Parts: sequence; structure tokens; C-alpha cells
Amino acid sequence: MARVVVDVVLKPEILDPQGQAILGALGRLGVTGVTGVRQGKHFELEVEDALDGDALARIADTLLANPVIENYSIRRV
Amino acid sequence: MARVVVDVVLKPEILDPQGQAILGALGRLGVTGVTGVRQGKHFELEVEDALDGDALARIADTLLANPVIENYSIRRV
Amino acid sequence: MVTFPGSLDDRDAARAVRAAGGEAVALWHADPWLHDVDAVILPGGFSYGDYLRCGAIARFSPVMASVIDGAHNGMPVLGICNGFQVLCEAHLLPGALVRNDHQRFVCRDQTLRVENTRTRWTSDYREGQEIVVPIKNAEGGYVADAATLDALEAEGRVVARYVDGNPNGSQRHIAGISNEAGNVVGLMPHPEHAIDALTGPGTDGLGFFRSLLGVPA
Amino acid sequence: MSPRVDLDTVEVAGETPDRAQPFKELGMAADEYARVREILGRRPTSSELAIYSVMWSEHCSYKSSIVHLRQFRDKAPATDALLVGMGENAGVVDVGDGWAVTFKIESHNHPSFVEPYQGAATGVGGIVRDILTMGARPVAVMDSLRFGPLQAADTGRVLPGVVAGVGGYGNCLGLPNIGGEIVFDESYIGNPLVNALCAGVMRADGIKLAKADGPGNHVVLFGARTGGDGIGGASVLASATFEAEGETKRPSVQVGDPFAEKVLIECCLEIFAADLVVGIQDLGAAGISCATTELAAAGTGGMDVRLDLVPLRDSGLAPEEILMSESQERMMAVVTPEKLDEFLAVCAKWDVLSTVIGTVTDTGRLRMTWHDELIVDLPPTTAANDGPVYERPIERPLDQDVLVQHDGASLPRPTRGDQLRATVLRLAASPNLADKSWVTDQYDRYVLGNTVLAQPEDAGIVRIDDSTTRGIAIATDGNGRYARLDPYAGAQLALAEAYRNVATTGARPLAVTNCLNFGSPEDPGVMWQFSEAVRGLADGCQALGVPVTGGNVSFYNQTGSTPILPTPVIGVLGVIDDVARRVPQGLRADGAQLYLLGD
Ligand SMILES: Nc1ncnc2c1ncn2[C@@H]1O[C@H](COP(=O)(O)OP(=O)(O)O)[C@@H](O)[C@H]1O
Repeated sequence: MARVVVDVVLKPEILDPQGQAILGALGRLGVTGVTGVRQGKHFELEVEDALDGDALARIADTLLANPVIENYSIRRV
Repeated sequence: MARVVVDVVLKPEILDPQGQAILGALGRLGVTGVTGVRQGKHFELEVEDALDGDALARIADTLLANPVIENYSIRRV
Repeated sequence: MVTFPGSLDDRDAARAVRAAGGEAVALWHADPWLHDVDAVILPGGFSYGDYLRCGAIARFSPVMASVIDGAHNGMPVLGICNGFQVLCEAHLLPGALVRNDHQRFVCRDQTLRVENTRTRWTSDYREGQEIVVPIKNAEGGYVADAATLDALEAEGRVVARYVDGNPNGSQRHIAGISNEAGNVVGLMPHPEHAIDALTGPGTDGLGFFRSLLGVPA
Repeated sequence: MSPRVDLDTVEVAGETPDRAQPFKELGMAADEYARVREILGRRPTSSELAIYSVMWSEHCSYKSSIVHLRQFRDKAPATDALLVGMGENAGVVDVGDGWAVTFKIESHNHPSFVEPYQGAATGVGGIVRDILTMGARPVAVMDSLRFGPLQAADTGRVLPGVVAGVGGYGNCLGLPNIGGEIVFDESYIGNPLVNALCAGVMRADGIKLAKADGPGNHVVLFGARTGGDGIGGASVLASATFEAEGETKRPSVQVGDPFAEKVLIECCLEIFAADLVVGIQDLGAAGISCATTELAAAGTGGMDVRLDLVPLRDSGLAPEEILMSESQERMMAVVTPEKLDEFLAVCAKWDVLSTVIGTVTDTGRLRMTWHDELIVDLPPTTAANDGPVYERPIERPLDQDVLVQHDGASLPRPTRGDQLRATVLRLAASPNLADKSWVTDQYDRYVLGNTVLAQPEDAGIVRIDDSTTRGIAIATDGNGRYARLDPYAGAQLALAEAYRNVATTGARPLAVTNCLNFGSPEDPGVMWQFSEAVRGLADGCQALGVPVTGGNVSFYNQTGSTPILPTPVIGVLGVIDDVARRVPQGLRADGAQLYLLGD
């Protein structure tokens, strides 16, 4: 058994209203020093050891991320 | 300037309908070998170097995560 | 009319088909057989709770394999709201729908301009006709890269645009698009909620369903 | 999971009469605990204590309010519209042509303060299941909200989450939101009120009741798995009995899964259409404790349950925690052996998990086992119906006279045109009166295609089905400031307002539901407000000829010793024969004449 983390983020050119809203809220809260926020998704998968990198990439590519607007990264933890 | 990643995940005992739905979809797609999925949020922050760990923890605690139902982790990348 | 678990406007869309003079046939997400229908509507709602991304899970249901085949063979397919999202996820239409720029669900009566009347779903309208149809979505902002947007406009594949205010931050005010052949249309607004002045803002939405029935298959 | 070595079985309880039990931590009074021992003739097992403590809580037993609420029955006007009265999950009203309508309003105040989005969302989910349980298709929701002043920090935290939660859950279920209220007042800082109403429609011969009839019939639990939601109290029990160290206190927050509820609704409607259940009950606040005791008490009288068969989300849950879990999106049905396969097949079609966990018996006992060991053996009526009843002290607050003396006569009044203008502008800009579309635009009012009137109308109307022209109109109203000045008249004013709002659409008012939001019942002043409000409402209903069909009481809405304004929220339901003839508000034609009716 292994744990795999897949992080999915919007491509840089896609507008991220959630990140923008957080940045705005930080400003209103008087927090200085944060100049950018992007929000993405974080998946933690429990996988059997037999599941290889290719299979994981396929899962990320077809289901967890939409490659039209998102990039992803996979790491075993 | 530094980049900080904050990952927010539901506490283990809290229901995660999204993770459940993904697990179900994987099953229907015929993907075997994934036994659990939890979905969380992933934030990428651009911060000034002066922003210290305490300030980051406060941001995570008050804005990015709801400590009643979520845990978070912070790492500089 | 496809029902996925979590579809909400399926009965409404079936009612709209009947109001336009057609016969509505219920299709179930787990059943790949299309029951010899002449056209398919993917209704609004929250298929699979819209968990993960809207439409992402529904896209893999057995019925969608048949819908994708049919669409490639020229069968008319209309995706409304969640159905539009499913069509994008299934790559039958380009681009994607993202969270509204103001981050909230929005339900309101919206004015649209119909820009392409050559699709299987819009021939009943006049080009440039302004119609009022409800919108209701949380993730209705249409996005695509600049080249795709340019191509959509150059090829006249923007079916309808928002006028009098963009309700969700959609790029270039896009409310609906079609594929190259014009048989597949995705629409964020809900024409099935504008077929009766008693229960909606008017009857402007009927044209989508009439268009389909007016053109011989 | 293997059986627990130190499981508190009925046998162990018999052998260890003196074992100390954490009844106080579970909110039970010493004399209540003594009564449980008397009923059982021994000390309760920890699982039995779990059941009695939740079933006898204020929330489930109405122990402080029941003596007052009886007036709704005693003073009920004669009507033949009532098919099911108070006491069931929701009352059912005959609206003609064989159609029946059920509706009810319920509070989810405290959970919405702790976690606004999930609290409000699960509030909607809970009331929708109440309606579904009656055999009805839910067709509309409404929400009545109270917050502190718009500028208060607490409001900034709570309000957006509550509105998003009401919308998020209701929109995802595909239920049109056809109205509600939003009111701001100082007294709700730290005590927001989130009252959700749902209405459902069925054929009058399709009413389902919560009872476990017929020995040998199966008890089926279906819907979501049981997790550690909302069992803060139960962890006291679990740790006191098997893990002295105690695990971390479990969250009291329930998380909603509207998608699971949506499929549960469709699944139940298919089950009802095929007539596959003898009785059915939703799992609400007291979870399996409530469903098993109430079903058994209302039915043949007995039930055997294998608690270890309950599907869990968290395999480490102890039996006490399973009994108290408030996990959402669960239902319990009683099914005959002949229909079981068909029942399970419908669940499978909708991907709804269903598990037979027990059997109806005629023993008069609710028995539960945990891996073959008997852990519960009690007469279910004692938990479900025979809870404690309190006549709490009542005292008109001393400051009431002073308060009422200020009748406003001494307040400055605008006399000149510019002053009037300024006053009108100030009123128009006040959050309590201003346009509410910033809230209502976040709610789907079109789904189902039957909404005939919705925001900003004073009452919502939905056609009950598109095969008929018949519709129902509903309005909710409540004014805490009036009720503070005079709770008797305040409750009547709220009733009259909702009644008028329904009547002016062209509908005929038929029935009343109510949600009574008050401070602590242990405060005699609050109890005075409560008793006066109930008396006012009961008298008002009698005078108007509309029965109260159900409702909900929410006590302990206070910060320190300061209670909220007494806030009875009243919902009135009416029927209109032809929805095309509904009367919208507003002036629709040039040259129309204005009339003032009444004095
Ligand atoms: N304020 C009230 N007015 C009338 N009936 C009430 C009121 N409060 C509660 N009831 C009735 O008491 C019964 C128990 O209510 P409740 O515990 O809320 O139901 P549930 O078991 O669905 O949670 C219901 O029939 C309800 O309608």
C-alpha cells in the first residue's frame, strides 16, 4: 500500500476567481506580504503497490484533472 | 519572494463526499488498485520573504482552512 | 433525455420537448442503448454531485459512450448547463466551464443574443434575435485559449452571447457554442425554463426545441 | 472488528449495578437517570444510556415545551383538510382531487453558528428527509434567517456561509427555493437563526408512516454509511467505558452530501411507487436511537437489531457512538420478506447502500446485539414517548412593563417633506427592508418547472404537478421585536401576516407550521415569552380556522444570560385551484385603482 498525492492547479493563463478572492480577503484582513494566491485541488490516493506511474498518470489525466485548463503533479509520499 | 504551498484536507473522521464520488468513478472506469481517495484544497501563495511562519499559520488557520473540519500543512517550495 | 444520478432539469427538458411537439424518451446513464432516439439532450443539474469537476464523472457513464458515437455521426446533441459541462469534458466541444468570477451560484433571467441560426438547435431563431432565458449556475464561466476563441468566432460557432451584463465572467460573453458540424450545441442558460409564461420569464426558450423538430433528420 | 473485551452488555450491567455512569456529561438529570434504572430494573448499559440520553434530550422529547404545545391540539379548529396531524414527522393536508401536501419548518441554529455552510446545508437536508419520509416528493424549500447587524463581524462570518449552504444543498437537490426571510438584529449576534421549510406532494392514498408493523418484517438501513458526525456527547460514553484515556473529542459538525440525498430521494420515490415499505423513518438528530425506538413504539412494539451490521465510514466506532451518530442522508425502512429483494434492487439501481440490520418482533422490547452479545434490551415506548415532562417556572419579566410603556409616542417624527424624504430613504436602505435579491439570486427558483410565484413575492406558489392546475402557496413570517413587546400578540401578528400573504395570492389558507426560537427554558422570563407565544398562536389558529400541523422548538438561543428576541416563525400553507389565477404583487396596469381594505 502506498499513498500518492496528486495536486491539480489551473494553468497560469486561466483566471482563478477563488485565488483572487482570497487575495482580496487577505488585504481586507490587513495581512501584507502575500502577493499572489492560486487555488487548486489536492488529492490523496491510497493505492496498491502494483499501480505504476503510467496508470497513475492516466488517472490524473482523464479524471482528476482536465488538461484543457489544468496541470497536475504526482508524488508518492 | 518565495512560494509557499498550503494543502488543506478534511479531518479523517469528516465525510468526504467528493473523494467517495471519485472512488466510485474509478471503479466504473475499470481502474483497479486505488482503495481510497480524499479530496482537499491546494493553495500556492507568492509571499515576501519577510512573512514568517507564524503569519502563514494565521493565514491558513483563519482563511484557507476551517479548523473545525479541516487540517492543513504548510511548506515552502 | 438522459438522466444521470444528480440530474435535476431532466423532467423540465422532457416537458419542453413535448411542448414543442416532440416525444421525450427517458435515457438512463447506466444504459448504453439510445433507444433509437433522433436526438439527445443532456440536462442541467449536478450529475454525481458535480464533485471533482462539473460533468467530469458523468462523462464516463455508459450512455455517454453511445452519445459520443452518435454525435460523431451527426446526431443532434444539446447539452444544457451541466450537459454543456459534460460535452466539454467529453471533448465534443472545445474549452471548459469554470467557477463564476463572483464565486456564487447565480439564478436570474438573462438576455441572450442568438448569433448562429444554422445549428440543429437554433434554426427557429432569427440571427441577432434577443431572447430572455433563465440562467442558474455556479460554474458557468466559459474559458478556452485565445486561438480556440478566435476560431469559434471566425467559424460562427458562438451560438449565443450574454447581453446586458455577463452573469459569470464567461470569456467574450459566450453563453453557448456548437461543434463544427453544428449538430452538437452546449448552452449555459436554460431554455427549458422559458417555455411557459406561467413558470418562467416567457416562451423564448421553445425555439431550441422547435428548431430540432422543424429540420428533417 | 472483533467484539470488545469490556463490552458493556446487559449481563455486565446486571452484575455491576454500582458502576458509575456519565449521565451528567450526557445532559441527563439525576432523577432522569434514576427513572431509567427504575424502568429497566437495573442500571442501563452504556448503549442504553446513549439511547435514553438522546431520546430524552430537550431536542427530541420536547420536555420543556410539550405541556404548552398541547394547546395546538386542544384548541385545533374543526377541519376535514387534515389527513395526518401533529406527532408524525410532518402533518399532511388534503388539497383536493386526491392530492395531499405535507410541509414543516425546522431549525438548525446552533450547527449553523459553528460551521455556517454545513450547518445550513444539513438543516435543509434534514427537513427534506422529514417530508420525504411521509411518502411525498419534496417540491419546494424556503428559509427563514436571522443574523446580527450586517456590519457585525459575526454576521460577516456566518451569513455568507449560511446562504451558500442553503443554496448549495437545495440547488443540488433540485428543489426550487420559493421564499423566506432575512432579518438583522443585535440579539442574533452569536445566535443566528436558520429555519428551513420544505413542502412535499403525494397522492392522498400514498401516505407513509413511521411504524414497524408486522413481526418477521425486515428492518433495513439505507443511504449513507454511519460515521462519527455529531457525537461529541457519545465519546464521553465510549471513553468512560473502554478507553479511559479517551480519544480526541469527535467533531460535532455534520457534513452534508446533497448528491447522496438526491439519489436517496429518487430511490425512495421509486420504492414508494412500487409500494415496497410497511413503514419508514428518516434518521435525524438522534440517528439510529430515534429511528429504532420510534418505529418500534409506533408499530407492533418490538424490534431485534444487530448493531454490528450497520455499515460504517469509520470502522473504529463503538456501539454507543453508532447509536448517537448524526450522520446525514440515512433512512430506515420496514420491509416484508416478500418485497425485500425488490426493495434492495431499487436501492442498487440508485447505487444506494442498503443493509438489513434487524427484524420486527412482538416482544414489546427493543433488543440490540453487538457481535451476538446483548447490549440493549428496553421497552421502546419508554424512550420514544414516555420521556420526562417539565412544567418549567414561568414569570413575566420585571422589565416588561417598562418596555411596553415606551410606546413610541415620544419619538421624533418627520414633519416636513425633506424629513419625510430622508426617512423613506433611510428605511429603503436598511438591510431589513432592502432588496434581497443578493441572497435569492443564489437560489434556484426554476427547477422542476412548477414555480408560479417566488422571490420577491410575499408568498411562493408551486403547481403541485404539471398534470393539474392546482397549486400550493406558502409564506413564512416572524417578527422578534413585536414578540418581545408582547409575545402573545407577536405570535398572532406573525400568523396573521403569513395568512394574509397566502390569501392575497388568491390561495385559501389551510394549515400552519411553526418554528419557535427562544432562549433558555430554564429562565422563567423566557418560559413566559414561550408560553405566551404558544397561547397566542393556538388562539390565533383557532380564530382563523387553520390547524397547526407540526413544527419545531429551538431553545437555548442565548449568549450568557441574554436570550435572543423571542422569535416564533410561522409558516402558512394554502391551496389555489388554478395557478394561472394567482395574483402577483405590484401594480401591473396603468390606470388601475388602489383600494385599502380593512381599518
Ligand atoms: N412548535 C411546534 N408546533 C407544533 N408541533 C410541534 C412543534 N414542535 C414540534 N412539534 C411536533 O412534535 C413532533 C416531534 O417533532 P420533531 O422532533 O421535530 O420531529 P422529528 O422526529 O422529525 O425530529 C412533530 O410532529 C412536530 O411536528
